[in-house]
Amino acid sequence: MKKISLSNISKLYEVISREYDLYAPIKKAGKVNFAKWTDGEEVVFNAQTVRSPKDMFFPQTMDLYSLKMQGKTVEVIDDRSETAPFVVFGVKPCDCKSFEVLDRVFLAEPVDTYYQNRREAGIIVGLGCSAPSESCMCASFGVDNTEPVADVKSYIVDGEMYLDAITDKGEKLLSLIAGLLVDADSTKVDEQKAKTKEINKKLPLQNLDMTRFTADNLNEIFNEEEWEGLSEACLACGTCTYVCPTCQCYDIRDFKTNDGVKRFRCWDSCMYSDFTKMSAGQPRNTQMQRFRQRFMHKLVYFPANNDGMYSCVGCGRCATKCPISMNIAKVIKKLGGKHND
Amino acid sequence: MQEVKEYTPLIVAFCCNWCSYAGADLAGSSRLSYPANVKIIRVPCSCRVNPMFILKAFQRGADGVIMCGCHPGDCHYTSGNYYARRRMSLLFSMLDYMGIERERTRVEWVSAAEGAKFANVMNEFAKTINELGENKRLEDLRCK
Amino acid sequence: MQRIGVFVCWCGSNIAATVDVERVAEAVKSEPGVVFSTQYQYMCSENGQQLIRQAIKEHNLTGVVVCSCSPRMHEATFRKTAESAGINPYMVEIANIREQVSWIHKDIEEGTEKAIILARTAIAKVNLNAPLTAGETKVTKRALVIGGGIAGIQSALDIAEAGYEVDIVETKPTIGGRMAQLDKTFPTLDCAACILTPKMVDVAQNEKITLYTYSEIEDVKGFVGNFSVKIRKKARYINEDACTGCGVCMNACPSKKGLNEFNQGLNNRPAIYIPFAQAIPNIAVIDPQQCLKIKNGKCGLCAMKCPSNAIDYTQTDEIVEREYGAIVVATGYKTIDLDKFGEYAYNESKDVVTSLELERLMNAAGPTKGTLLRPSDGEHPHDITFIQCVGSRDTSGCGKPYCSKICCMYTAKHAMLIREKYPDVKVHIFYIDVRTPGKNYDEFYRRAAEQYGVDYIKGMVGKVYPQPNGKLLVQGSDLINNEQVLIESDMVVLATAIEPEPSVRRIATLLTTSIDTNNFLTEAHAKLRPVESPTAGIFLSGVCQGPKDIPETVSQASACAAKVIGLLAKNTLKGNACVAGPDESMCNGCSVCANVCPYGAITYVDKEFRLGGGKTETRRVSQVNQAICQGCGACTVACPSGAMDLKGFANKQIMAEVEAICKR
Amino acid sequence: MEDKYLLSDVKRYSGTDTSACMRCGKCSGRCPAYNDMDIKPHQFVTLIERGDIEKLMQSKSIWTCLSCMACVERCPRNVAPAQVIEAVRDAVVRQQYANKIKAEDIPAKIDETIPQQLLVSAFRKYNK
Amino acid sequence: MQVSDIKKKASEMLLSGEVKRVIGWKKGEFDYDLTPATFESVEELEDFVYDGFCGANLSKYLIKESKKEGKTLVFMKPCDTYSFNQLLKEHRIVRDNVYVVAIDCEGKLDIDKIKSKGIKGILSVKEDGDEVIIDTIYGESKVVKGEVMLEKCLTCKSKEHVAYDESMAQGVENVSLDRFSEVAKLEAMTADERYEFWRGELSKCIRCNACRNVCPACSCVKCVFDNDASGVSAKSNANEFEESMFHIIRAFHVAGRCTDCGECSRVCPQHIPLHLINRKFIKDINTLYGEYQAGADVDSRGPLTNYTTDDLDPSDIFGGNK
Repeated sequence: MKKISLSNISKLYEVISREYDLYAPIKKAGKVNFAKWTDGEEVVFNAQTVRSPKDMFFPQTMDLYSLKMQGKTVEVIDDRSETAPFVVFGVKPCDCKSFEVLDRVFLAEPVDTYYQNRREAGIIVGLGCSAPSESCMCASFGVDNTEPVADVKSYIVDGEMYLDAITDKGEKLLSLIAGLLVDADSTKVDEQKAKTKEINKKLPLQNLDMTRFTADNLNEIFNEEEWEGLSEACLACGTCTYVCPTCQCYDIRDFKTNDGVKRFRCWDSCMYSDFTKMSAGQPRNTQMQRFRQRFMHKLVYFPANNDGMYSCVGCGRCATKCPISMNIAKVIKKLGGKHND
Repeated sequence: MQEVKEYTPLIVAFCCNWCSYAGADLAGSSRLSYPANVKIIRVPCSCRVNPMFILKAFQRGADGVIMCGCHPGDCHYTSGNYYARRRMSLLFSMLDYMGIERERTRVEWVSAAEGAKFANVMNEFAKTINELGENKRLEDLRCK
Repeated sequence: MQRIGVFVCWCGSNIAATVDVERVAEAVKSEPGVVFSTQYQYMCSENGQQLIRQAIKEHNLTGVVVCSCSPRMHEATFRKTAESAGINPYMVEIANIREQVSWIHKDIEEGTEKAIILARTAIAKVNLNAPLTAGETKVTKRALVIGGGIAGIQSALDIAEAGYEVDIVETKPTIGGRMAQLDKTFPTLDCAACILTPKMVDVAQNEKITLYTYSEIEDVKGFVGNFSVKIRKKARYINEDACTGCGVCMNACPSKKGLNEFNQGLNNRPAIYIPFAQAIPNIAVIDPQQCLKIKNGKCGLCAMKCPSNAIDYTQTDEIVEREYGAIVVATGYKTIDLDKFGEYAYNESKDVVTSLELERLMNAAGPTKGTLLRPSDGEHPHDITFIQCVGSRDTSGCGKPYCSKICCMYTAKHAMLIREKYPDVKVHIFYIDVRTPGKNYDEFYRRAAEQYGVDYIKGMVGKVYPQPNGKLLVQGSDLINNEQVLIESDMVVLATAIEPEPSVRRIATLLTTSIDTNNFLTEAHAKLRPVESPTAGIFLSGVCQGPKDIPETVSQASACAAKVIGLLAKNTLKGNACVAGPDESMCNGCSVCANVCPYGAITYVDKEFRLGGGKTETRRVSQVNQAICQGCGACTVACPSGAMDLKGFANKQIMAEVEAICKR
Repeated sequence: MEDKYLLSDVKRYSGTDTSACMRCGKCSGRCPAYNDMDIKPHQFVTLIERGDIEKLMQSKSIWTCLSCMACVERCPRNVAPAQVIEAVRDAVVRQQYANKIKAEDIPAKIDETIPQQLLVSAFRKYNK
Repeated sequence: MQVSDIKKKASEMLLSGEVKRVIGWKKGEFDYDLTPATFESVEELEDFVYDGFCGANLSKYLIKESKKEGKTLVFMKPCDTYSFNQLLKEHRIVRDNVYVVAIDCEGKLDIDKIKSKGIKGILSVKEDGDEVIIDTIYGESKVVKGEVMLEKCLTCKSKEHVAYDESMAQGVENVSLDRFSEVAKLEAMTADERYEFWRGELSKCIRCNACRNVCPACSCVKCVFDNDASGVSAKSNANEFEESMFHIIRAFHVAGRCTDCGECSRVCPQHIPLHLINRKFIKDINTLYGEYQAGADVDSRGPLTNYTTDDLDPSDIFGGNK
């Protein structure tokens, strides 16, 4: 394990940014989001970013290809460019876990090369949690918030950042900044981990009962009357899906340019009334059905198809950002099992 | 010596059919010239001009947008330009508030008899836009 | 996908001199939808049109773009050409490459480039054009005139003269209006009754005219050519067919304390009455508020005395529903309330009167039988002061900001008449300006000052003090001599401002036509369409549109009638093809569009919509009456959801034009 | 130059738009102090419009106006001659540095039923 | 006015059958995550709450609820009644099917403001006069209420209801700040500064549509941004232009109809001060066309569906040809 004093950390950013595009939680216009680091930016580690780090791998909009029209001939242009290597700093353990979920979707056959390119080019530096919040549910989803699963894991204790490479990519990154790091033992980090685990016990959502969410109960849960009440106030906005680190739905759209068409993909939200709309209409006509789809997918369908892995990492963003404060915790408490009362 | 291609700004003018478009016709038949980069779109009345059209024009690369209608009180449809006047006042004020140069948008009342005014307005507006240069704050690079 | 033909016109050398027409025709060939393009010297010539017709047939064209002069010049021509070749006229668009290109740009390169862009823009639009047809509606050949004053009478007579049926609806028990109350008329001084009553009789006798007196407009539905109007015939408590107008009942009635409206309340009338001797119809009416029998069931004297058994105390209001093709509004005026003008002591002294009251005081059929007497004591007055502009040109909020137009002339008339009849009476007139534009008007006013010795004082009265001796002390300024004058008068006459009859507000709402801040009805165009309202089929006659005197009123009434006749002469009305219409599936029913529609073309209905999954929902959605819509597009921008769109100038079409025109 | 400022200042202090005057003379028609005035209320409005401020400042009318506000009350055009007179009076008083009123005397004189301006102008007139 | 009184009113009306359902706020997992909800029985009312976190405007739900069979009882804060009136004016709510009970509001709390003070692990939040006491797993914190109130409550336009069938409100003194001072501050900046300000704010936009979907004025059956035929539809902001356009068009569509309820800013996950866009229109309307408060009544004409012949020309306002 290595460490660096936080007072020296901008040097570290500087060195990394010479070789890589460096993304970090940066505070801009009052809010913390992952953004490209440039000198002078304020990096904030103790807050949750509004948008998740999935942005860097599966951006909200992404050009696929363009068509250029010249008279009546059409030329197809591949808009993909080699993704430059980049580093994402300060990724919380829950968010680290989200890449496992996304990998299952995008790296399974047929492989989504747009995602794959970025995944290969990106180095994730995880950051262990020391002050989880009441909205944190990571433990309920099997995430150890003291053990970020990433290329490099890091901890901040007493004004120092501890770093430990996990993968080869991680090693490579640490070797780049080796000159700035000093060797360290893990005593302080271990102390912090133990403390965090104690706090976890006090958090109300870290031990949700999800025993009922099994493929066998699929029909029963699907037909629960509770969905009506849970979804009645839903505004049908896309906040929960857009701040979610694991939501992976997208729409492919065309933009008419001056001399042709640009085809791009952008995030879609199952909360929207035109989600998966086809010429014959949409399969889910009511907001209840769309609301149910989201949670059924995260808690039942996805695990049923992915060895029990939930499509939720318990980051709690939806819980804090929903305009009407409806969220996955409330759904789990209503439908997850007996021990939630 | 290498020739530098000068940037010519693009101006979209929405003209109501009854007064301003006729004013433009009169400017034409009076051979009063104004820059070729002023391009006119005919609408039945200034009240047909939707703010979306104006934003669309900027998105598509216009550097200035001007809306021309009958003089207040002379609207062919009696009140259309009064509504247009309020709409455009608010929209332009909003664009200004967003930091988009206020000189890029304009409303002028041009009657069917004011061919000279039409040409003057367009010359003057084109000059203003020339000085302002390229529209950067409401551009959509996909359209360039 | 359209099959578009592009036709580039040279206009001789008008276009061809500064636009390389061949290059334009060539450049557009690769535009989407274009299957044919050519150029020709004069597209508008018979040969040129033949070329277009031939191309339409040969190439199976569905759309046409003509690059030529302004659409204001030849759009109609080319539309007809296309129509004669079998395609919808609205599938034609014009790229104006003459007025907007060749005539103003000298550089061929520049001109050609711009011409190509304008052609592309027109092509982009035609690609989204759809065939349009103008709707047709039948015209009901009957007119309604609201108001039976001189304006309504004249309009009705003229319309009837042309052979169309006319109904007059008048709220009072008789027609005649304000003019019937007047004594003499300026500038000729003939007696108002002498020239008006024959016209009233004409109305009564004209078989094309139906009179609804003592009636009100209850509801109006429909649109130009097809109005359906409910008329409330208020109970007269008289069998109209039986009453002979003999007047026996009036003498029999014991309740005689009603204010005589016809005499501006200067004297009394019985509960059963005929407003005045020459009333049309000459039928009695009972004031239910005053009649002892109707109020408390005790009386019935008139019924006993009535020789023709015409009295029916049980009569109730009756609603008549009639169809009309056109409606004339002729609701007239009243004088304003003087409550805010305490300085003139109108409410304090009976001897301060309005000009309209003076008319009655001087009229042979008035309360004093035509002898001018002081209202307070019935004595002969020796000194009379007139004050002009009472409440007119007043922006303080007490009166009206406009000039009432008629006061200068009638005050001169009054002064002259008084001096003529009673040379001993001194007459003073306080004026701000004397306005006399009109034939023989200024001569008339000068006659009052020069021949009749009327004392015209430039200045305004500050206060009128009722004196203990019964006289009125008038304090005012004489601006010419720069002194404050005090005049002891026997009477003060106020040239009171006039305002539209207040009921016009309700009428305007029912007719969905607009009203200005002073409650005058708005005309369709201040200069060029002064007798039409912005709402098709509604016409304006008389003072309801703005202050005017009798000759002007009559001219306007006749003009109005001409417009009505022009409308009723048509069997069907062809609407405008470029009309607005909502996409009901997106309509919120929020009424924003109806609020901005200058023509009242938009109404709402509740409609049921399928939601999917077997469910339905009822929503309020807008409907545009295609016969009324003029296609301005105000509603399309007001509509927040974009449900409202305009045919021929649709959002998509204009956006496509914007996109094409911005292409570099 | 100075006069120009003076004129615009007086116009501004008066708080009234003299251009709305239609020369009806109703103000002078009602004025109770008319006969004691060398320049009449309506002339204050017209002379201000003409820019003749000097004449007004030398007028004795500014000391005879009672500030009864009858002219303001009566004006059909919302012009307030008394306010013009007051503004001219003010200008004169300011030039003379003659505003010798003791502020502490004011509260005792306040009566809600009379216009405040009357109080103020009375001070200016009678405390020289 | 006690919460128990409100609950009592609700259960009485449910029991008597006068209303079929009640719209109010339902308690959540924490003190601060209340959800708007309908209650159809007295048992369900157990979870009814009314406290400092009831910022959500309930009026928009009535579009749907008032179309249902039977009457709906709704509790409304003063600002909610403005939205209610505006929706009535636009014929979106069936008035006869709604029973409005007016309740007081002393300003609502903003959990994000509390959290931005570094307060984490919140177990409970209690109001005590001008203080807010927050119990967390890391200990207790106290903050001044004024510092953690919702932005919209700091500039509250009124504590008086403009529509109700019955009032339980006892009246609260309004001590709010000037609504337009923030707008004026922006106006006073140079165009470049304003541009930078809005770029900074709008670049955060994730186009989640929360602002639109919570907005009572944005209740179109189909929004232009969802309608592929409109020419402006989009599911995300592909670039800066679309970020700006979305918010300009949205503000324009609600101009003259926006009651300034402030919900857009409250729900924005990125805390973009969207109310400053809408308020600019309100300020301009007030300045140019006379004071107008959308929702103050149900029958006046909105400023954009109205005009006077002597309205100022844009060239008078912004300059133009001489």
